[in-house]
Amino acid sequence: MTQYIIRRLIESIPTIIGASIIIFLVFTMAPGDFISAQFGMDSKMTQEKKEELRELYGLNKPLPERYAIWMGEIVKGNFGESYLYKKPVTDVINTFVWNSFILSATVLVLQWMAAALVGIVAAIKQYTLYDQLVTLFVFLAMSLPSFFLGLLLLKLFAVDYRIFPLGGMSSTGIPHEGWAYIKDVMWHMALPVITLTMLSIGGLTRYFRTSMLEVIRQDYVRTAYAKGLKDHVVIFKHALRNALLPLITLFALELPGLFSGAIITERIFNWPGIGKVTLDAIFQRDYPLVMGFTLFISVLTILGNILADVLYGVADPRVRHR
Amino acid sequence: MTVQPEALKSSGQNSKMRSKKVDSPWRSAFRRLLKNKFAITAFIVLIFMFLFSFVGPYFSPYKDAKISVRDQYKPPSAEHWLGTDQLGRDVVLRLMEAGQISLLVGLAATGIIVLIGVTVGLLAGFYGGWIDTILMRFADIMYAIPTLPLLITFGAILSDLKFPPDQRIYLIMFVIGVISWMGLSRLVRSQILSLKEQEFMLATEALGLSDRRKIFSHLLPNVVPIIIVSGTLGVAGAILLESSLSFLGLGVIPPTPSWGQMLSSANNMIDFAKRPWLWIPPGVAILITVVSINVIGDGLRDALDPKMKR
Amino acid sequence: MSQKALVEFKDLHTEFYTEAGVVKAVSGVSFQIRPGETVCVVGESGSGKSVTALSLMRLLANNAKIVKGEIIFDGRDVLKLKPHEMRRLRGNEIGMIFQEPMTSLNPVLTVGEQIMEPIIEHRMFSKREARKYAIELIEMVGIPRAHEIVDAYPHELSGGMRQRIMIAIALSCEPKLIIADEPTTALDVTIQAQILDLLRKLKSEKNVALMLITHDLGVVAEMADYVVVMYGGRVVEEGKVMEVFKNPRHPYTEGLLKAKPIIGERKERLYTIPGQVPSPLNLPLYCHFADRCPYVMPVCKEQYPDTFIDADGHKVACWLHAEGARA
Amino acid sequence: MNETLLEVSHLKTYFPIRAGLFRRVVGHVKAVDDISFVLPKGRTLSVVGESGSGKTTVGRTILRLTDITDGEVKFKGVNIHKLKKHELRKLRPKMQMVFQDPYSSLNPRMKVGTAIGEALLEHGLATKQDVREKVEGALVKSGLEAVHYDRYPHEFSGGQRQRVGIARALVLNPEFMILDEPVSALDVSIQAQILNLLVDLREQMGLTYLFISHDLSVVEYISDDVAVMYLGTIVEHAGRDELFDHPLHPYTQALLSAAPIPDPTLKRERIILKGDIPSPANPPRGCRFHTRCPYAEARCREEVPQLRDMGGGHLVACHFAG
Amino acid sequence: MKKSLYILFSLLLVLTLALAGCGQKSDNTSQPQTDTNNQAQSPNDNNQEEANAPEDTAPEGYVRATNPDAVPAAAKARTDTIIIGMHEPKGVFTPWFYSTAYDNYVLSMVFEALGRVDKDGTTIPDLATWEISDDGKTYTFHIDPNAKFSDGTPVTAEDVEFSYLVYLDPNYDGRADMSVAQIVGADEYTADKEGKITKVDGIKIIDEKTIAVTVKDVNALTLEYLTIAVLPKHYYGKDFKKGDLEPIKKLNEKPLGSGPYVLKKFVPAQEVVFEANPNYWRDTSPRVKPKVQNVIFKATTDETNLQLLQTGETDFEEGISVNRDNLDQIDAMGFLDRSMLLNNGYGYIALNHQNPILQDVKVRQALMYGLDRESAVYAYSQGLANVIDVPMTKVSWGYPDEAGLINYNYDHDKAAQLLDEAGWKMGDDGYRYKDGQKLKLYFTASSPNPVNDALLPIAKENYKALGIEFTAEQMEFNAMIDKMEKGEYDMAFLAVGLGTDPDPYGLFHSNGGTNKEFFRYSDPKVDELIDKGLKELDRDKRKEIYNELFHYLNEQVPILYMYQRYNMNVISSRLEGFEGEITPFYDFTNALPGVTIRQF
Repeated sequence: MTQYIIRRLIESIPTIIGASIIIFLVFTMAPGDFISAQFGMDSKMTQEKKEELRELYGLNKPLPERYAIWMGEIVKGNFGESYLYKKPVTDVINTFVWNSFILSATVLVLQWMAAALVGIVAAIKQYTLYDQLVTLFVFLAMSLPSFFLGLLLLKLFAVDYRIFPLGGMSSTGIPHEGWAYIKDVMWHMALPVITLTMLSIGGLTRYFRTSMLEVIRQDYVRTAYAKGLKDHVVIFKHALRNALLPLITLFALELPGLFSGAIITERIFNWPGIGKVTLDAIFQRDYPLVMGFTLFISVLTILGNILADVLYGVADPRVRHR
Repeated sequence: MTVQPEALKSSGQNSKMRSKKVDSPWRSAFRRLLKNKFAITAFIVLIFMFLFSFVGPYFSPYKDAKISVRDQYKPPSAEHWLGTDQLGRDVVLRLMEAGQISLLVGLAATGIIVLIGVTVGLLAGFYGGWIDTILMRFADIMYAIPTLPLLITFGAILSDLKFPPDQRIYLIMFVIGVISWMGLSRLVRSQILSLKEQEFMLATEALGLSDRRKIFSHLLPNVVPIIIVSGTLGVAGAILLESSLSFLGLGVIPPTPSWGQMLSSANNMIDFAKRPWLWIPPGVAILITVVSINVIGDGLRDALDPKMKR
Repeated sequence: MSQKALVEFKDLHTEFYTEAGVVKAVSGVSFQIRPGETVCVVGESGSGKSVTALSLMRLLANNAKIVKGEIIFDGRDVLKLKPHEMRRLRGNEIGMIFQEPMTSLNPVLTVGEQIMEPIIEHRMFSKREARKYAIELIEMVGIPRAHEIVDAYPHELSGGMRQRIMIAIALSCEPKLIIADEPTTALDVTIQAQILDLLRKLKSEKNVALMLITHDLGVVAEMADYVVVMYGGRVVEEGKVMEVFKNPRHPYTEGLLKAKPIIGERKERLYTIPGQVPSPLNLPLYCHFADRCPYVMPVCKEQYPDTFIDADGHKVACWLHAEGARA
Repeated sequence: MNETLLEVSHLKTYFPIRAGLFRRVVGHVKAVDDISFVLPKGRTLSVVGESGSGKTTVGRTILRLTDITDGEVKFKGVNIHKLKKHELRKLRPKMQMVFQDPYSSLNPRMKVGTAIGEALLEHGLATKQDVREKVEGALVKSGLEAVHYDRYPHEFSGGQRQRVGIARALVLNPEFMILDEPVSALDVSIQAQILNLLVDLREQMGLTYLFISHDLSVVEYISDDVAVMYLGTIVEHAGRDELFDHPLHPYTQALLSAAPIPDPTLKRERIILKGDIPSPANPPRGCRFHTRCPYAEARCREEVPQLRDMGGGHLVACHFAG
Repeated sequence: MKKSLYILFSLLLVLTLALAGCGQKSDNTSQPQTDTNNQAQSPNDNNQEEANAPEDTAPEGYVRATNPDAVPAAAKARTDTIIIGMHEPKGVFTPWFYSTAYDNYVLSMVFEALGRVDKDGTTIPDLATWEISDDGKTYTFHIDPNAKFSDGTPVTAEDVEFSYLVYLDPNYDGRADMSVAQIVGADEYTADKEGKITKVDGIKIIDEKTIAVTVKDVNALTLEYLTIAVLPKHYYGKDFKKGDLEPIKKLNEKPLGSGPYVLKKFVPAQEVVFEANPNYWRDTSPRVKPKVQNVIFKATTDETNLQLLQTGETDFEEGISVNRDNLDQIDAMGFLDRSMLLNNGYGYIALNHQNPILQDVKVRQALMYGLDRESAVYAYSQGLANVIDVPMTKVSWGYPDEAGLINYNYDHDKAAQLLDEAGWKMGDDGYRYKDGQKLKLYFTASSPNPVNDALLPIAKENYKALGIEFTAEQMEFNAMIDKMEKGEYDMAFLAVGLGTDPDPYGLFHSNGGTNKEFFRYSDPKVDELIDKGLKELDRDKRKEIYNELFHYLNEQVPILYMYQRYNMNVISSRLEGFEGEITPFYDFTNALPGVTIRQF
């Protein structure tokens, strides 16, 4: 197993290099640069000063050289300094990523619980009215653009009924400690979590449903019934476990999503997450930040892929990685 | 725990064989689809949305993009059924024109996704070896890079290419397509790999058929169902993605409307509170279109994949 | 037959509701299984033999319905039992073995767990006792190194071993009846011989009744005490094994026996039954075999034959055996 | 004797097993390990064996549907595995194959007429105008009807599909056909029909068959010669009557004795082999059958028995035979 | 099946109704105060007519709340804390490196400079007083003897020198450009990367509290350039080595200055918490010891900032968009003061003077006349921004005499006539041609931008009517800037924020940053007037020069002048002391120390 993981890691190096090249090209070839983005319209700033700054930031070097410098530093563990935040990229990411993480992690848990429940019952009651209602609800939930759903919820629950706060992550001016702080954050999380869960629940529920329907037809489920086991034992112990196998990949692929932040939702709910920061960094051409972070997510995605296969091997005794 | 009487697998019977009608897998899928009232309803709704968007404007008393700033923000009335917007334009007409764009974006983006995704998946799955490695690694890389940054910068890069501004909408479709083909290509590839294991593919080799024939006559028709299903769902995804792009200011250019653009231009609490006619119509239009497409996609999945059915 | 029947199928009708229409998978099947007896239900695909067995277990798919008839097991009408009573029956009083040993075991659970499950469920063993017993069972079905195998996963075992595990599960609660649905079809000849041997041995040791479903007349000849031949969802012939093989009375049974090549016979040409196995959709109201029957008579295409019994209890549903039908 | 149509010498087909950090080949599944035989024109050779014996791989390697590891396959004196791709394609119509699974061997989305006719068009053996006629001819010859041309596979029963598979091979006017378990998935009453059809066609068209099967009763019916395979090697090879009347290899004897015979009066003393077929990835040393052989001795564990001619072309690979 | 069909439709219907219902209901709920306040009802009831009637005068200045008692309970409970809502600061809290206006607000709380801008835009003494030598080239600063940083250490000339040196460091990568101050020896210091030169010739420490700076040339803006913020060297420059600014950047989030507040806590993207500086060194108006102990800057968004005021989560919102909707809402709430002031800047359409078509002043004037700027501005601001005809803000002392200015009110015929005169004749296809060349203009627009959303449809319609083939493309801001830098555009909408001084060098001088990079407009007369204005230190004389300049620019229209809009701060009426204390040059942070909380 260890050997398998090491091999997969080694194999992923070309992919990471490829990703880094594409990331680098995508961002550097995008029109404009940090100087133009920041000072393009500053009528006081002279062209000379702009060129000086480009020189200082190394933006006027040829692309291959810039790439070599960037990657060279990254290999040494240095992701560079964010132009916008004037501090190391890793610090910036570290500051914001965990805020995104708690949001996404909560959504992940809710989404999987709900999808499992919905999927199981739909699978057992395939084509019943219940199944169709659930299907319809799921489709409705996933059929609005995220910003619209977010604003709608904000308007209903924060502006009209004032059940939830108007965004942000904690109450300002009321210092909460310990449990009170956690409760405060949870209260602030409610709306973004609902938004993201509604949007993401659709796909997963369908997968769950399909997977369960597939498994429930298998011979070993019939065997389990033939053994006279209770229905819930058959469903949870025999069917669900197997239905989850193909979903492991899905789960592992969602892991990078835990760290990448939900750009639009964070923006609408003024959530201090990494998504908002990246969006800003893209628009401001904060190359070290946006390239470093994108590379980080890419690596996570690739690791997620490996993790998916490893988990698969752990969960499914038929798959043994050597 | 489905137990089927075995011979059901072969519904062929002498008496039946003599009947004249050709029962192609497509036709039987279509028959199954027709039985799905859910999907049929969705289909009718979708047709309605198409008619509304493409034929509707001919029945509108208002002219395209007629601006009358002093008539801004009129609530619904007999004159303007859904009121007017910020520039005094008739919302009904805007809704129709926006529908054209949104539906077109969905269809065209999906077309590109299908084109790239299927080509890559087919080639990778069929030839295997280093072609497979390179293509799939590339897909991995594309997959690993977050979508939104790609979209933003792709859009910016492409807008540098002196693209006629009026046709920038096609650029958006193209970009959406270019960054979303990976899922489909993986799907197609895995399908091809499993088809290659089937004896009929072994047979094509034994018969000495050319690669072209193997791909186009044998593999492609068998992946068409998943292409149709994922394509259908892709249309819905593209419509939603376009609206999110509009929210970020990367979608269509005013005065060209899209439903997403209409929605996002009413994205403040005041419009939400005071001028529901600005956001409810495009919101509902997106909602029912996307739901319809998803329901149809779901229905197609059931119809085209009889394994999922009883 | 002095002994009381353990299982009695009485005019069983099972239907499937499919897109293509209503499939009468089983229509009017009646026969008995006595304690300790081996009854082979033989027939080709679509004959309804598996559906008959699954009707007894009440493990039919959602779209299936038993529309008529009774199945008496040990004095109770199985079809009238409540779900929890039915559960007590399954695995406990009736064990079942399926055709595909590859897919019939849950791939993510060890075989030990899968053997233990019914023991814990029905016989209230503790986990530890159940495990001990599971090891005994594994040994009993002839697998060496039972202590290791108990913790193995199904995929680590060969097809033959898996089928032995299935037998161990079926036997675990010492049932009165074992249903074996094509238990050796998927296995190699040499393994098939092992499994049949094992089944025979266990059956005689445990004195359990065996309902063996198969399409292989060779297996029938080797295993059966009593044979039930099914065709098109109905029983066309039944009788003691010697009777049926020596003196097949239904043209279908006769054809089957003749069509099968037999080692050592070296026929110049095989006998064939013309036409196709009928689809269970749109079965005719007359004899289902009439379209393929070499002896077909006008009456065969008019009416489904009654069942005729001869002195030995050999039953056949064919107009040829009506009084004076054949000269 | 007739002219030689097919000559297989020292055929080996190995499938690599990869493992470790760099996916190095750590071993091979020796699916076919050094087999040789000659098939004269017009005769039928059956290859019989259980799963894992390599019989299917033999068939596929002969047609170069699988790459050969060593040895050669000569069809009418031409080494199949040395041909260029286009040369091979030209030769293909002469050597055809009928597959085991009537469900997966036909493209579900292609009319059977098209499926039968496409190779004709591809090889220029028919024009667009006369292809239909030729296909219909093949259909009729295979016991179907001309009207079946426009049907799809799902409208046929298993037996009819197998007839379509035969028609597809037949229409190319082959000289040699490999029949890979053509009846094992069929009902008894249909099996007989197909076997008779194959026998008839052989006579009408002067075909040469390589018949692959696990069912000795079927093999006995159709073959002229029989080769028994065990774990990738031929253990016994003889004329049909010779083999069935005087089986010399303990494995052949066991196979014959294990086959159930539909005669309840026949009470045989059966040879029941112990244990399972070993894995071809790790075959036993010495005689491959020694682990299950009731007569095995020390020598069998060490020494590999060679095929020996026991007279009259009856070859057997056993130290104690004769 | 039928049932599910029915349900599908009913659900959609219910949903639609629910959404519609919400929309209506919120009309009431969003103005919960209306029934307690009679006066506030009228704007709400009449807003339809009002919104459609063009406003002659905007309700400028400081408007008091009508119902001050309606302050929400949440706000009332905060007896010693002020919460100010604004866009998030980035956390770069050193004057050298900050880049956003919101970081700058933080800086004004914590730091003080040698001089500062007064309410009218002039530079007045703060930490220091100064005298200028007769040749106008040497500035001697006398630091207030009492001045000390919040850690109690006194402000010294060494701190000032250090503050200059960081700006002049060869590796300085902040936005400020100290080279324009032309300090003697500064260029040499900056050019020396090896660290050999450690002093700048033109910066001389005279004694502990006195420092003199000598510049190369007389310039009206020198004082503005030199009156920088002073940072403690003992804190920021402990181990300062020329060329290594990293240690300083590490302190970005932990500022230490001499200002009235100290930064207590910074939670990125959420809040900045301040406390009154216990060691604040003076207490004379307008610089007083803070009266309210705690101030918090809270990160808010445009979507919800008004609602936050409404619920009492904030006491003050910086930068609420000025439009009729927002004004109505604020008035309806009743307990909010608003300070609405003209923005010190304006919106314009940049023209690319490399395009020969646009080099013709008649064409440019035609583009002015031919565009219904009033409608576009109205649509964007709901009538709450002024259309302008000169590139100068009305709040500046440099704003020209309005008499004699050309008024470019929308006049299609006049525009057509001007184009005819310029030689652009109408063709049969509805477009104008000159020498076979079609009159084509290409507009690059940044997106998202509400002005473009309103402007583009109108411009398209107007210019089409004039026979101009007008195409517009909307793109990301950077892409637009990039196109403009490359000269691949004809027109682009932009806005400019002006400094305290009316000098328009950057925009119109042929060497000016923005002009050189984007417009490439060159007119010797303009250059001459701008240079003249900069050399003149006397304000009255400068005013005359600029009067001439702006009249000339009014006629030349090198760029299309669009509008001057308003800025608005909205303030809970529980805060007292902002009235009259905020001007376009003088932001709320100046007034904050003097503000008190009205207790309930």
